[in-house]
Amino acid sequence: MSENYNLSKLRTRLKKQIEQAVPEARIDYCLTCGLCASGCPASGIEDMDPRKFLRYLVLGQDDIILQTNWIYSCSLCQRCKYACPMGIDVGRLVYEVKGMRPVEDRPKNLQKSCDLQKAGNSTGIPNDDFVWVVGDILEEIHETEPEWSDLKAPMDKVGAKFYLNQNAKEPTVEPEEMVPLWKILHAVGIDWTYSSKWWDGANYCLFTGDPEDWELTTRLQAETVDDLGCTTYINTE
Amino acid sequence: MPKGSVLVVGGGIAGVQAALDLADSGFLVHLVEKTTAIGGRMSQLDKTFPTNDCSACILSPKLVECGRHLNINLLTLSDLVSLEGEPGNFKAVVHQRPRYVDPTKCIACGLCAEKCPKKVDNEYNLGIGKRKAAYLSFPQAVPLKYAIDPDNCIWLKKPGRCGACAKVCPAGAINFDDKAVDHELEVGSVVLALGFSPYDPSELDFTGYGRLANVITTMEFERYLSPSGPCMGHMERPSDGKEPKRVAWLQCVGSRDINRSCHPYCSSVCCMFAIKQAVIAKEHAHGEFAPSIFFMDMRTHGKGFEEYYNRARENGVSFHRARVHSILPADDEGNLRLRYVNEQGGIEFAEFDMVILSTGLEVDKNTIKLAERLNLELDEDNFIKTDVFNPVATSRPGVFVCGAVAEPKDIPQSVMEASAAALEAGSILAPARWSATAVKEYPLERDIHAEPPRIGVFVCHCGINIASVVDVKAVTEYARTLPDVVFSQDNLFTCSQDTIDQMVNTIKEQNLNRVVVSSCSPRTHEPLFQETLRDAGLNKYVFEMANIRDQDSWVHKNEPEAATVKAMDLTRMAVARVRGEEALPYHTVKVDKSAVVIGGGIGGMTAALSLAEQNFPVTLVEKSAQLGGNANNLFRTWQDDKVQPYLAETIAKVNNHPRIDVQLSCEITEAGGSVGKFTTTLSNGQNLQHGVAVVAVGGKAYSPEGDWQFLYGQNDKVHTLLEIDRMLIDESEDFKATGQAVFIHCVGSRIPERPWCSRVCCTHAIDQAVKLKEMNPDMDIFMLYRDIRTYGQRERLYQKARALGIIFVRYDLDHIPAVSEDSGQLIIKTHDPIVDAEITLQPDLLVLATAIEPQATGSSVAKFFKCAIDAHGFLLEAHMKLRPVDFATDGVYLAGLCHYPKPLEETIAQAKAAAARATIVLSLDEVPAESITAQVDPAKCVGCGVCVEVCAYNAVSMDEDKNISLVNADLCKGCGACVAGCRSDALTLQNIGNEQIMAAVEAAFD
Amino acid sequence: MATINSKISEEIRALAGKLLEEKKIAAFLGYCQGSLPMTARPFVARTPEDTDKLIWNSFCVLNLANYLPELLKSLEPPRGPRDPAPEGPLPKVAILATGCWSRNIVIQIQENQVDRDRVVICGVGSRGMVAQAKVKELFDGREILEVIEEDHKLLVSGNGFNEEINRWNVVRDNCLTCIHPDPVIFDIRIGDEAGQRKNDNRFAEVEKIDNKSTAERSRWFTDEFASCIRCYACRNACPLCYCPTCFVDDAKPQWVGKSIDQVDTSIFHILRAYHCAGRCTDCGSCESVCPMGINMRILTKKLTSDVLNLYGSEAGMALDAPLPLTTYRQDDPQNFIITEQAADKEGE
Amino acid sequence: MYATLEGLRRFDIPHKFEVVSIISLYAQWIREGRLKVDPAWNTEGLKFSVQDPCKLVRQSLGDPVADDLRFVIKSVVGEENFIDVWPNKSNNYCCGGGGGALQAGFVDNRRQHGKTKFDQLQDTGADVVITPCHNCHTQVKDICDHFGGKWQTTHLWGWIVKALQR
Amino acid sequence: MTDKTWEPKIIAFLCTWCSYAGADLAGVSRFQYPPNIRIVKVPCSGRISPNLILNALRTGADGVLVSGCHPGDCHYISGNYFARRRFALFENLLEFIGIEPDRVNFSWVSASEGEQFAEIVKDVTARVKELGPATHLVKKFNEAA
Repeated sequence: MSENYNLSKLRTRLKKQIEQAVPEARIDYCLTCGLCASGCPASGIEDMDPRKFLRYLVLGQDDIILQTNWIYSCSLCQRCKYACPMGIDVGRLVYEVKGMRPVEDRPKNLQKSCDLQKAGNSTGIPNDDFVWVVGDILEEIHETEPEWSDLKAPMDKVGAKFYLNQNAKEPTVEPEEMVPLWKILHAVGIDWTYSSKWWDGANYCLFTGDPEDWELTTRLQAETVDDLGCTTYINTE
Repeated sequence: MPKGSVLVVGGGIAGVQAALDLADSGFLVHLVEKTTAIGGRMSQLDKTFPTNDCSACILSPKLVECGRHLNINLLTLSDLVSLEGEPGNFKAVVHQRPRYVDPTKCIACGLCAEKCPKKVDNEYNLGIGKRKAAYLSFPQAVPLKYAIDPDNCIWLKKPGRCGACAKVCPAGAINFDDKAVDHELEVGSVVLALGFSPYDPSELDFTGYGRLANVITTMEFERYLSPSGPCMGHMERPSDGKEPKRVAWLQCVGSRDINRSCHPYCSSVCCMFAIKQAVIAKEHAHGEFAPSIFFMDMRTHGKGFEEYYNRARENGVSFHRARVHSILPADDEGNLRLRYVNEQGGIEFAEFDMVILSTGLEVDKNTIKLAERLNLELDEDNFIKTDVFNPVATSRPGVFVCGAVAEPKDIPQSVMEASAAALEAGSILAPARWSATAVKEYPLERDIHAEPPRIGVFVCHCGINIASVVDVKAVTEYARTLPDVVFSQDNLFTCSQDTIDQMVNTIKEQNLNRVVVSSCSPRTHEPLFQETLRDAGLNKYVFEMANIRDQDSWVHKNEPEAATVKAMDLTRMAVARVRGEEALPYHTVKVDKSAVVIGGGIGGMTAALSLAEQNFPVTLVEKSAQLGGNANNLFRTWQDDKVQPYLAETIAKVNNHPRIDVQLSCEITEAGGSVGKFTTTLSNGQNLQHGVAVVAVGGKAYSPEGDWQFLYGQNDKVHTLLEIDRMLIDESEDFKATGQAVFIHCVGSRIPERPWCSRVCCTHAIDQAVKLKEMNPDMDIFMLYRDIRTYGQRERLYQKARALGIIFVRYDLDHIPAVSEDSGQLIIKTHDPIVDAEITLQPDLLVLATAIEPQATGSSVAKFFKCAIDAHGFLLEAHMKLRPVDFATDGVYLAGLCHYPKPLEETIAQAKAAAARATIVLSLDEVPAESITAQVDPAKCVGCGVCVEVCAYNAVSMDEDKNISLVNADLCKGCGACVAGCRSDALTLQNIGNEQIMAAVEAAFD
Repeated sequence: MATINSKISEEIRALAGKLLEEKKIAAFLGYCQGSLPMTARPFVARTPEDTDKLIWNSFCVLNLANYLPELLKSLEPPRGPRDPAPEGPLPKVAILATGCWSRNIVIQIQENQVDRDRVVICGVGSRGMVAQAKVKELFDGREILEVIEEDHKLLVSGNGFNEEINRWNVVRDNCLTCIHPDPVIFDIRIGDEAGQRKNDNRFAEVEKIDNKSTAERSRWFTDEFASCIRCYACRNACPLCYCPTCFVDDAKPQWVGKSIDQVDTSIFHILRAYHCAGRCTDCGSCESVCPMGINMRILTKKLTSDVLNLYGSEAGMALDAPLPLTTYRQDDPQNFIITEQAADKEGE
Repeated sequence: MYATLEGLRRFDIPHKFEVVSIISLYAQWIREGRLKVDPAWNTEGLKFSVQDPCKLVRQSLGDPVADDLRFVIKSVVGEENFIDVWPNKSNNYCCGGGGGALQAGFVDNRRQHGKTKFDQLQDTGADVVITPCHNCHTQVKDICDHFGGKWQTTHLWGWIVKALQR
Repeated sequence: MTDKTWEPKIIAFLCTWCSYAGADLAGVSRFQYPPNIRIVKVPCSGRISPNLILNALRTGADGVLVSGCHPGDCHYISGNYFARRRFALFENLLEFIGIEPDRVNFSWVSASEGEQFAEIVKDVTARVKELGPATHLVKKFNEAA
């Protein structure tokens, strides 16, 4: 038989906490219609789905919420919110719950990516290495592909119109994958630049649940772009 | 003196009903319709719930009546532009666009449309299929006149380029120079019946609507089902024309949604709409058919709805309590795939041939503009704002509203409101009654007494309703061979305006003196054709109908040959019957211009006041010692209007009204007579003569017992809703200390003993919970429910309750909450299906939302007035859809809980509607009485008196002197009990004599 | 030796003489001796002198009630259709009435054919009337010249025979099954009460038919009524048959053909019987007068049985008891209604 | 994209620049003729499908960017060589690798999540799946390998260069 | 006795208010039933006398159905109550003289009982078919014979 929840005194500490942090949470609005769960690819993982997630919050079953690893299967993709008749953003709530988990209990790699990001970029390679790799690859192209001898990869070019961020994966793992984009930008002929700091396009602090981390990383990046005087921030593929 | 005319805007069922009620009670009506024909949304429907009546068939007579009414000025292609002035004296400007077809010349032959080269999407069919630029929106259109669509007409865009229609029109009706006209109308009041628009789900990409061919809306499917629709009633799916076998309906598309459609309200009708479509589609289908309905809460809250739902389930309609996120293609064939979760979160997949979106109702954009022009307030959902205690009044005096433009609602509710709006619109003009109207003049009736029978037979195709089964041409040919038949003709729709007009001419030209129409049921269409006979100078009783549709083509659809033979037989029988019929005198009864209202609750008082304010004397009979009924125990409406002040005010008005005689502690002991002249005896011995009666005897709360007792009466923490209301009225402080409260819904409702939904309890319970929460925000409140049925804008209250943190836990009949006590402490165990867990609650307060039952007195009052009751003891109206406040017995009307459970505002509307219908009778000096009466042949009568004994109306008495019986034609209802009882054949029923019946029987055997 | 009947006859004559003498009545409706053996003829005594002819015996089989309405009408002053109703009381008639006749009179009063105020009902307990046919049958074609009645015997004589038979053995079938021999309504009582007569199964003859199969019943009915010559003697003898135009004579509408084919004859008998439903007192007049010896009484007996079983009523037992076809009860049996049969089945 | 856009919005971070997606720019440049591409290279009729990154499409720029994405792909590989998925654009499924799932471990859960995406892409029969997002790229490649898919998972830029006309 | 092509003819006397409306509802609901029935609309079941039933049989009906409102529902208050007594006695009398009980049928059908009406017609038609053509009381039959 199923569980028994004694709600003789209903306590919904977690729900209230989330509502405080997210005024537009609307957890109580849930009609339990199941639309979210029906559209969520993570439904059923860890015996959880978006509707149950909300329901446990409503019924004050905080332990279940705090313990479930489903929060790491929810990709905060917002497909539920997209069609939810009450517009409830379960991903947003999941984010809060992620942040409530003590750092030591969080998945180590995820937390590490964010911590590294705060230090520079999510992979932790030194900014100098990034600058060097860009230069190195560019040189290689100039040598091997004569038709691209004029290809550029500007770094910290103040006053460039476009600022381009760079996912840390390429400079660390497959640097030649940076080239196609350079070629495209070159072919189109626009004025762009990389930055030698806060250049990482990815931001794993978005996923750990600590807004201050997210804010910090975003703010540092914004300042960098403004410092360079770029008017357009290109988010790469 | 105020103006004696009224402007009705909107030619849907509500506008048509309001126009008819007003015109019948003495006002000239200008009926403004924006399209080319009246009929509105209802005309687009195939069938209507819960009776499965053919929509066009029940609507058509009303449209025709409207089109023919002497005191209804029909303005099609027209819009209300402006309205100035005061109640009683408005000046309205109505802009009428050109039709480009002269309606006085058009004979609706259809040649213009046939020859018109320009094809355009057929908006009447919601864009499915094409029509021409010269077109008729639907076959039973009123007026039955073609029109040219200037946006698509080749000539009107580039004169000289086409003009095919003008070339072929045999009547010379095409007029490309037609110009728009602005009509300045002086009216005393205005009724707005602007209707709704179906929500367009195109913006909801996840439904696939507009991208997946086999995803359509319910309104579209209605056109697919309709015989006059693009597929002639053959169920087809759009992608390949194949008959779908697996069909899903998705509920609440564009309703109960604050995210994408911004429609927080419930559209109220879609649940029944979908179930009806599932049931009807199953009937349409050849072979296997598997309908599935995906829903949140099943809202079958109207009369007969819950039983319809139960029947649908038993008959193989699957119901899934699940909302589906996205509709996906299943393959390249056009089939569709749904992924959804069951209530416990288990993932399920299902494939369908077609998916139908139950799209909600919304206010038309033009309505919003019009409201602005007329300076009318709209509510937060853009519906026209009304007053709870006067549900048809807008923010502007003298302007009234009815139907779905004020809130989503079904047809009967719209019809009720239409009558209520007619009441209000007419009431303020009562002194001007009959001042602007014309009187119908019939041509002199031909004396056919000495003529040999000349019978005309009109055989109807009824579109394909008859003709797809019966060989109508053959029947028509055959009819011509019958003795005394001098004329026969087949018609596409015999009830259409042009055929009716033509029938008048034919009767005159052919010198017919008897008429037979072989078509549908005389129950719906006989009055229309009888009127036609009168217009042609014939007595209306030399008429018979052969029912070759309802009782032939529809019931023998797989046996066309036998059905054709039967149609011939039925026609022959009708001819045999009509041959012996004679002209009968039109009896009338002088109207006693006063009313008796039975029941002193809100319904009865409202009806009484509505009539008294028009100067008709009213006797209000209340069986208890005080007025007010159930309202004495109601705290507030769901919109937070306090009931007690309103009740006190109403009681005072009633008590002080010079034309209302209130009889308390009084009941009816006897009633007799008929419309216009009733005689009623009260328990105080008083004898009343009155022209009409309104029955509003109310309902009562079910007293919990058995499985549904939940310690009620045993534990003092258990109360009913009304008891809590009483405490709230008394401003009880008890709730301040309540830590936890639990409400149990559906106590005594929706179970085999009481299968109906009590309609009001969800809203009532939730409102109470909200009130408690507002008084004591720390209170935990749990609502244990089966389906939340906060229909219409009441859904906002449900949302508010959730927002306040009131927790809703669903239960079903397999998991009825268990209530026990331990040393006085209530313990409730219930099951939450979402997390599949048992929940234990220990409330300080348990409130039971008990069912509403009919009063036992209802059935006795019904019997006095020869009115019917339904299987549950609620009073049975004349027609569930279109006559919601009338009884089958003329002159008697009903309102309030005795009809069905309903909230206060609906009782008020229904009471006003009942008053409106009663006003029609009271505004006349005399009403028609039964003309088909019994007659005595003195030569055959032996005076045995059997006839006197079997007459239920005291219409037969003995002439003591001559020792023969006498029939009082005023009292005779024409039942024929005396005729059948008479051994001597001394009695006969005029035109239904033994000889006519025998002739029909003999004619049955060819 | 004075027999019961001779005493009664004396009483009748004395009473009739007195009533006529005192002008309390204008006519006394009784019997006189018939011209043939075993016959008594209805007789109207209008003067005290006439009363000498009045008799009472076991051969008074013709129902006097049959003559009552006409006799009363004949005593009214002649009157055109527009003439006002005559003033003052109309002449009265005294009539002899046994159980069944009195019940006929009750119905005639209920059906406005007889004015109670104009009849003096002289009640006589019936000891059962003798069926001439049964006696004749005993003597098997031998001509009976005289029958002398004693209380319990009939002395039958003819050419070359002189026999004594038990009266009860030749009493009419309807009388054998009668349980109401005494008048239910009377003004003057003549003779002793006949007393309650017990009968275990009044409807045995009906049950006999009921127990047959449909086909057998059909054959029986066809055979029984095949000899009918449509002489209407049965109809004419019936005290309840007073329609101005009988349905058999009506042309508009024509319910039944004029022929004596099986269908027409059957319809005549079915409707004739049905018209007596709830009214017939089983007086036996119809059968007594039938020249073809048809047992048409069985049809009315069937109806009587049904009316009693279904509605608990017997014809003409009281003036204030409504006729069964002019009243109803909400819970009247309805197991013949096919929709109720289905409902019953579901109930099981 | 979302991290920056939403981060700027949510924390009200002052900035002077606008944030655009490279996808929108590709499309704009192709439309303006500044980026000249020709699908003629795709002589073998390589079939392409696409993943709509949640963060880019549903959460940031919506259907217009998804339409741009398709426009670019079609321009680059040939209209007839593009096979769309269903659901798509703003209503597309998440690949299952977002939200930190790729970093968080719980590999089985991540792949269970990705199975929906895998089935959807597998149904297209495409040879190449364009994933204009690093997260999506990693996840789509992983589920393809794990569940036995045959397609090649790539970014868009390489194909643009292939089609590039200078 | 019954050849395969023979189809019975059945006359149905239906009251306007309930049974005729029920028959209409059967149509509206598309409940299919055999086409052997010929409906004669009368105001009330109380309008039907045994004479009319006999006449139908005499004229050649193989079966007769008389249908009215359920007890208590009569539009004319009591017509069906009187009818019920007439029919009960008459039905028994016909049975007594050897008319098959299934020839003459009585039913109550309300305005809401479309399905029931269709079922009744199916049932009555089947039973009359089983009996074969009517012979008793049939004028035409005898003339022909």
